[in-house]
Amino acid sequence: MTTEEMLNRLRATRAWMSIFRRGPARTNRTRSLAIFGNVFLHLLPVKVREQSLRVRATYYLGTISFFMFVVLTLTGIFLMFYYHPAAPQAYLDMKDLRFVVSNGVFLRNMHRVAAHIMVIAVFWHMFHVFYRGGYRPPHEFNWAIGVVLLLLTLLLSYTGYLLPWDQLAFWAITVGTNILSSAPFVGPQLRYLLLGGNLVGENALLRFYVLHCVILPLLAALLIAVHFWRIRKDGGLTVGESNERDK
Amino acid sequence: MSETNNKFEAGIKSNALKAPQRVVFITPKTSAQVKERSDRQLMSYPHLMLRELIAFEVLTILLVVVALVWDAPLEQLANPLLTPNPAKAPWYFLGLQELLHYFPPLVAGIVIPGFVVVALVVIPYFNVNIKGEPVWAADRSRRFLSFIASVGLLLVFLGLYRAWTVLVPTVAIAGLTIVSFFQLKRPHRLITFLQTRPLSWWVMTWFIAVALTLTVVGTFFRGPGWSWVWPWR
Amino acid sequence: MSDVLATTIAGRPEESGRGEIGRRDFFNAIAAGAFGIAGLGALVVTYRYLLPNALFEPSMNFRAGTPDLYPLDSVTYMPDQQVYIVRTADGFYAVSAVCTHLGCNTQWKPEANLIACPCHGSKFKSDGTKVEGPAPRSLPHFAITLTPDGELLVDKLETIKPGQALRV
Amino acid sequence: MKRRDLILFLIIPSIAILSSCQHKPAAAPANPLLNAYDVEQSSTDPQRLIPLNYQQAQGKRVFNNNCVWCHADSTPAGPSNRSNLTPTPPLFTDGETFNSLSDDLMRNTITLGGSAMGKSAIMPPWGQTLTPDEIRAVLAYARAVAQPPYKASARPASQ
Amino acid sequence: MTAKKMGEISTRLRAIFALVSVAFVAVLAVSPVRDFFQSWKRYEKNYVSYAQTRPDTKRLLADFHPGIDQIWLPEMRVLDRCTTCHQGISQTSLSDASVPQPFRAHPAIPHDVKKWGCVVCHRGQGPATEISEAHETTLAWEQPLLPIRFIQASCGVCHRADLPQTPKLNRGRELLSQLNCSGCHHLQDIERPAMLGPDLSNVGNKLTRQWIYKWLKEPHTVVDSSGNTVVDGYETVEEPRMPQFRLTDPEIKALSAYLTTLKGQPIEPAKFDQGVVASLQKSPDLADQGEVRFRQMFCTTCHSLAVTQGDETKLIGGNIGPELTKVGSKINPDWLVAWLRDPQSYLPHALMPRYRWSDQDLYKVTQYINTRLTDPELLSNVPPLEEPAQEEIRLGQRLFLEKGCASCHVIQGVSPQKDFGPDLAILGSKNVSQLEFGNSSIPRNIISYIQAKITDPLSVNPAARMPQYRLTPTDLDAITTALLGMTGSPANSSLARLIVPRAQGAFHPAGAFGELSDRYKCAACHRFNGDGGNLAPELSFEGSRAQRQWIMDFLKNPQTLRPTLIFRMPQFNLTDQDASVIADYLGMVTQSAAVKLSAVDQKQFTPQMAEMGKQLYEVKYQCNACHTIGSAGGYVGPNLSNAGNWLNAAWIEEWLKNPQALVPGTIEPRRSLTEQEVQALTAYVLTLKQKAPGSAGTTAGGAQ
Repeated sequence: MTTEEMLNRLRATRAWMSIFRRGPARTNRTRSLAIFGNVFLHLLPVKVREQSLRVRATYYLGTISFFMFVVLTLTGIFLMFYYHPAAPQAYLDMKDLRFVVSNGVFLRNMHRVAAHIMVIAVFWHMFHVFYRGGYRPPHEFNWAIGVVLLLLTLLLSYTGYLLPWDQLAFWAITVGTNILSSAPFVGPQLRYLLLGGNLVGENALLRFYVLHCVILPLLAALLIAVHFWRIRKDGGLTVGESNERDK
Repeated sequence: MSETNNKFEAGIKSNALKAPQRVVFITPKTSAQVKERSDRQLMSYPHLMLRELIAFEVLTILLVVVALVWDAPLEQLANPLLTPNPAKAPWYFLGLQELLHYFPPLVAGIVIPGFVVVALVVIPYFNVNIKGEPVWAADRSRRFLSFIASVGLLLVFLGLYRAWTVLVPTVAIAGLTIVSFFQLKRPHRLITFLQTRPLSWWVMTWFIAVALTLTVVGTFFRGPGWSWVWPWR
Repeated sequence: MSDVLATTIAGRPEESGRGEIGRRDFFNAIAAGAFGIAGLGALVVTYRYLLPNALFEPSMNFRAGTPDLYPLDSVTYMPDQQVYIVRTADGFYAVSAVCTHLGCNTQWKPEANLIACPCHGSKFKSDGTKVEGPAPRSLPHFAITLTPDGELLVDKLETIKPGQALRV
Repeated sequence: MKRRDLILFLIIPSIAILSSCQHKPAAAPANPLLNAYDVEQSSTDPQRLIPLNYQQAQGKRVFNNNCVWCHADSTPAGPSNRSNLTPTPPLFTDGETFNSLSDDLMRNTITLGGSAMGKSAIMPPWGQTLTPDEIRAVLAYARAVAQPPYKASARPASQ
Repeated sequence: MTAKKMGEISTRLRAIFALVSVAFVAVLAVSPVRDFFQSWKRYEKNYVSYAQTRPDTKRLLADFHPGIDQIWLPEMRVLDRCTTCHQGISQTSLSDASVPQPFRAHPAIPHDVKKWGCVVCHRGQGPATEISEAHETTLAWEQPLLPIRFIQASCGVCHRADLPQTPKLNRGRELLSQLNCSGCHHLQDIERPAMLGPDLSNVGNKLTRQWIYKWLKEPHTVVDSSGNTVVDGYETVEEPRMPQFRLTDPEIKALSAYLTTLKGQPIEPAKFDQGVVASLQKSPDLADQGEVRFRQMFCTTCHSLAVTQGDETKLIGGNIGPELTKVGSKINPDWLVAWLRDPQSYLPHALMPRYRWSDQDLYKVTQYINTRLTDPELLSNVPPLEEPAQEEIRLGQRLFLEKGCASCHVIQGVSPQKDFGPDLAILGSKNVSQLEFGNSSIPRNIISYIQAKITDPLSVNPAARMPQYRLTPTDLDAITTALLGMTGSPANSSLARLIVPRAQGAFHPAGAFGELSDRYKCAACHRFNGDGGNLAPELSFEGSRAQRQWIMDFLKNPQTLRPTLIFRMPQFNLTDQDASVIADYLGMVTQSAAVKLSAVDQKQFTPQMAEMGKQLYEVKYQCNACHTIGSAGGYVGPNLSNAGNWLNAAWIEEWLKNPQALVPGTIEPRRSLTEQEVQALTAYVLTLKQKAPGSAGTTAGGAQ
């Protein structure tokens, strides 16, 4: 097999070794090392219970939420290439994405669909975990992080809503921020702060843009990392237990 | 096998009563003997990785298909002088907006959602019913009375505000709860299932039912002036 | 991701039968191939996406008014367009005002009868010919024509050889 | 289970590919009257409306301003001058007279007047009153309303 | 479980992974593939292959640039990509109708298509590169392509002044003004006149309650069973300016009751010189004499009458004043006399001139009106109406405001409701979502909305107060065009520069002429420097054109100069002094700078020149085709029989050199005359003199 030989030869090079520092993961030890040795994968446990891999156990809802986040980040970065956070221009950019940018409308659709799916998945994930009793000790802090992540998801989606600067966006944000300003004492001030003024205008667009593209994603990424790390540290997913009790 | 999973370490300062770490439940029906878990352990790499990769692909396929057939909405350029009727928030806030239709902004916009968020965060820190005992398991009549009383109060409150879209799912869930109270001679599987549910399950189900109803109503059944419209008309 | 692929390709259990192995390799190859195509395709699509299809830049041709606006033997700088309109006895020509060295805007010095670049001291004659300085080439000439209604039209997309003057 | 998966995997991409060929609604059949810039009643059949394009409509305007007095039987201000003239000028819809004349001849007659083309001098020259575009437009209008209908010769009209 | 098992994955999972990966790639490839086959790319390809079939392939392809082609006008906020598909838009060789769309060239218009793009005029979504998105209504774009028959609306967006090229738009604006739409609506550039409908403060003295009832029920002379306006069986297109409101019988009764009580200024009984009355009363043909006088004074220039000729009944006459066929059955005879003596004392803004009546003439004419212009059947279907009850009057007063009567009619002490009808000044730029369609089944677009609203206001809004208008399809389209052109003030200042404003000139001469002009309402028919009516010749340069004596003679005894015209200048019975005031004013003020009266000396014209001019007139240029001298010649130009007494020599010379320079748009063609020919023709025309003008009424005839 020439491809295999080529791959093996590639793996034997010094450059390859310097990056991956190990051979092919053919034994359980090297497989463990593949998890340990990777800055991203080491958030995961080395071993997982077979039960927790079953689709019916989790419906992969957490995974779906996370992947939606990844897809949203990627498509979002691409969309940013053609987006100006300025009042009429933002809307014209939407039109250009639609009409002249190659695959622009597809990326925007992906971003939009993924945003909706992420909100649904995160909610469903939370309900599912609740019914599974996943909030019980020792997972209580991870549950709290999850609740915060839910709020972040909503905020991410909500701040993204304004960016196309169309009627839908404008009035959804107007209505939404007016709900916020009904809070006692701090409400109007909070709205003023969020919008950067009294009206949904250029300032609001810029603030929502920064929140949507920088602050909230960074925060979410951080908390997602903690969330994953915590699953491992709290002893894996809470699956199989209610089944066990039913037996 | 499960040496890492359910390991219970009693630290020097740990107090099992204050912060219980579950080891195992001993109920009258089960013995205290520790059984080995039936589940096997698999290497995350490649089992988890591959499955997640497949999940990612399937999800992306679905996403792409939807993105190909459904275009993200784009309406007219924002015009502060022209309010669409009805002006709606994003769909996940339409439940809130529906609440705002009934209750004063302070209640619907802040108190209720704030209460929900706080409740969700603090759930695990109240060690109520840690065993997940069915709601009617003990103290049946007293619990039933207090249940009827609190639901009744809630319904009166909702009725006063004419919050029908909250009231209906509340009545439905309360009805199911009451059904599960009575012991039937030949209980249906569903009834049996309901009878074994703990209080937390019922509260959550009620919350989901209300939230879902509100969101669906707000999204599809509300027209100009937040009046009731049929989506197919 | 490549790690996983590598494993699925390389991870061959010895004790399994040959047919099983063959099938596994087949599936592994398909999956790896698919991912390879997807990756390459993504690169191409990304490249196409990042390539703008419509530009919002000022038009590359402009009207410079009627010829009688320019006196004989004059060099007129069009500040919005970075072009000199030069009128000599031969006729009109349009010289780029952008230095061929590093793209600075040159200036017309009537006292020295030279076009000078303020950045690195390149100097050109009024017809764009390089006199001195680090500039590698003379200033290019742009195509200049007369519109039907009698205005000069300069097309900055089209450079022409020096020496072709528009006679009016 | 396996077969079901297989079918699923085949269906999804085919749906995706089909979706790319989204049905584009066919353009509604163009009603010439609805898409016309203006319409003109046929001189022989009042029920029939002749659609006019932009140029022909501009021609109609010029005609009704300048030509109608001698080349039609009624004018915006009442009866026309046509019956008063010898030789009687042809009606503008008179296809039998005009259809055989080339565009160039027609245009020259309008521009330079009847005497320049060896015809009656009562046709004044309009070259200094109307622009070449207007003269072309008048001709286009006359061609559009001619009875019997004017058929352009195979040679494309020179501009 | 062995360690191997823990790390090994099954063939089945591998198979799933492989299949999913293939599907993954396939699905991901769809969008790029779709992108590759975009419709605009297909059109560009088709254009290239079409260009190959044309004789001038090389030039067509040299002008063709693949990719998105856009016209970007940032200061107008216009982005236009139409030319991406409409490639041949400015290729003159692709202009004939056989060229398939979207490649056909645009017909020649005054604007450069390549500079302005398409959407400025045609609307539609400029940035779009797909057929349906560009041409039709979408969620993101509610201004679809304007149907071609309304395209003049786009001209009106910038050209607020009327253009000769946009007759439909001009007609629409004229109708909006004529139908008094500005009474209830705010309209762009259509000013609300000082008075729309008659002032009703005194209407109780003028009309009976029965007649008011009849008028409110059917504001037409006669309406047939199908609701068409007919006069003795003949359907008219002239809509009375009072539209038909949907009023119930009690409402009509209440309004008529209320209006009958409005008797602000008592009408004195008509007083005539007893001798005149006595001498005329006996004459058997009194009414006939009145009719002759009625015609001699050219009342029908402004008022129409139904005239039956053979089987046909026609309304003959102008529409400046009301139609008078049955007016004798309408009005109080005493009021008529008072009105004719001084219309402005009854209605300060009335357009009716104040004639200098002799008692004889007035008596004859009023007798004619009161006895001949009547219809005994007119009020036959009016139910018996008693003295108005207090309740009815109160209700009528309320209805007068509620129904919007007060928006057009003035009653002293009654102030109209503010903003009675919706503001239409920016109707043309409104989106479909801004229009209230109610539950109607009208197609959701602005054109259907406007047309439905005008033809049947109730179809859009069952509670509409708007009256019913009956317009011909042509007029409906014209009004729609004008309304679509009303897009309000431009969004930014650079756009505002493009607006060609409507001239808002007002002709208010002062002094003695001002008084006479007020009395005789010159500007109702004549135009002075852009202001005034269109019925009669423009008088902006009359002083340069006509000789003073001729003006005087004409004013005292108007004769028509163009036999084809129906409308004649009325006979005002001016005094010599009044006539000379007017002639002096015209001679001094209405001068054209191009005509230097003193530069031409009458003495330079010799009889030889005149003889040569006669030759030129009759043979070379055949002027007699259009102009009449004596009894021979055409009807198009003015009668030149008396031109020597009428026209100034300098005017004739300038006129012959370039008629359009003096009066833009005049019909007389400009010819290349030599200086000598000009002089000769002038000399000839100056010899054309009649004796002193004949007695009044000699030129009656023509169309009447």
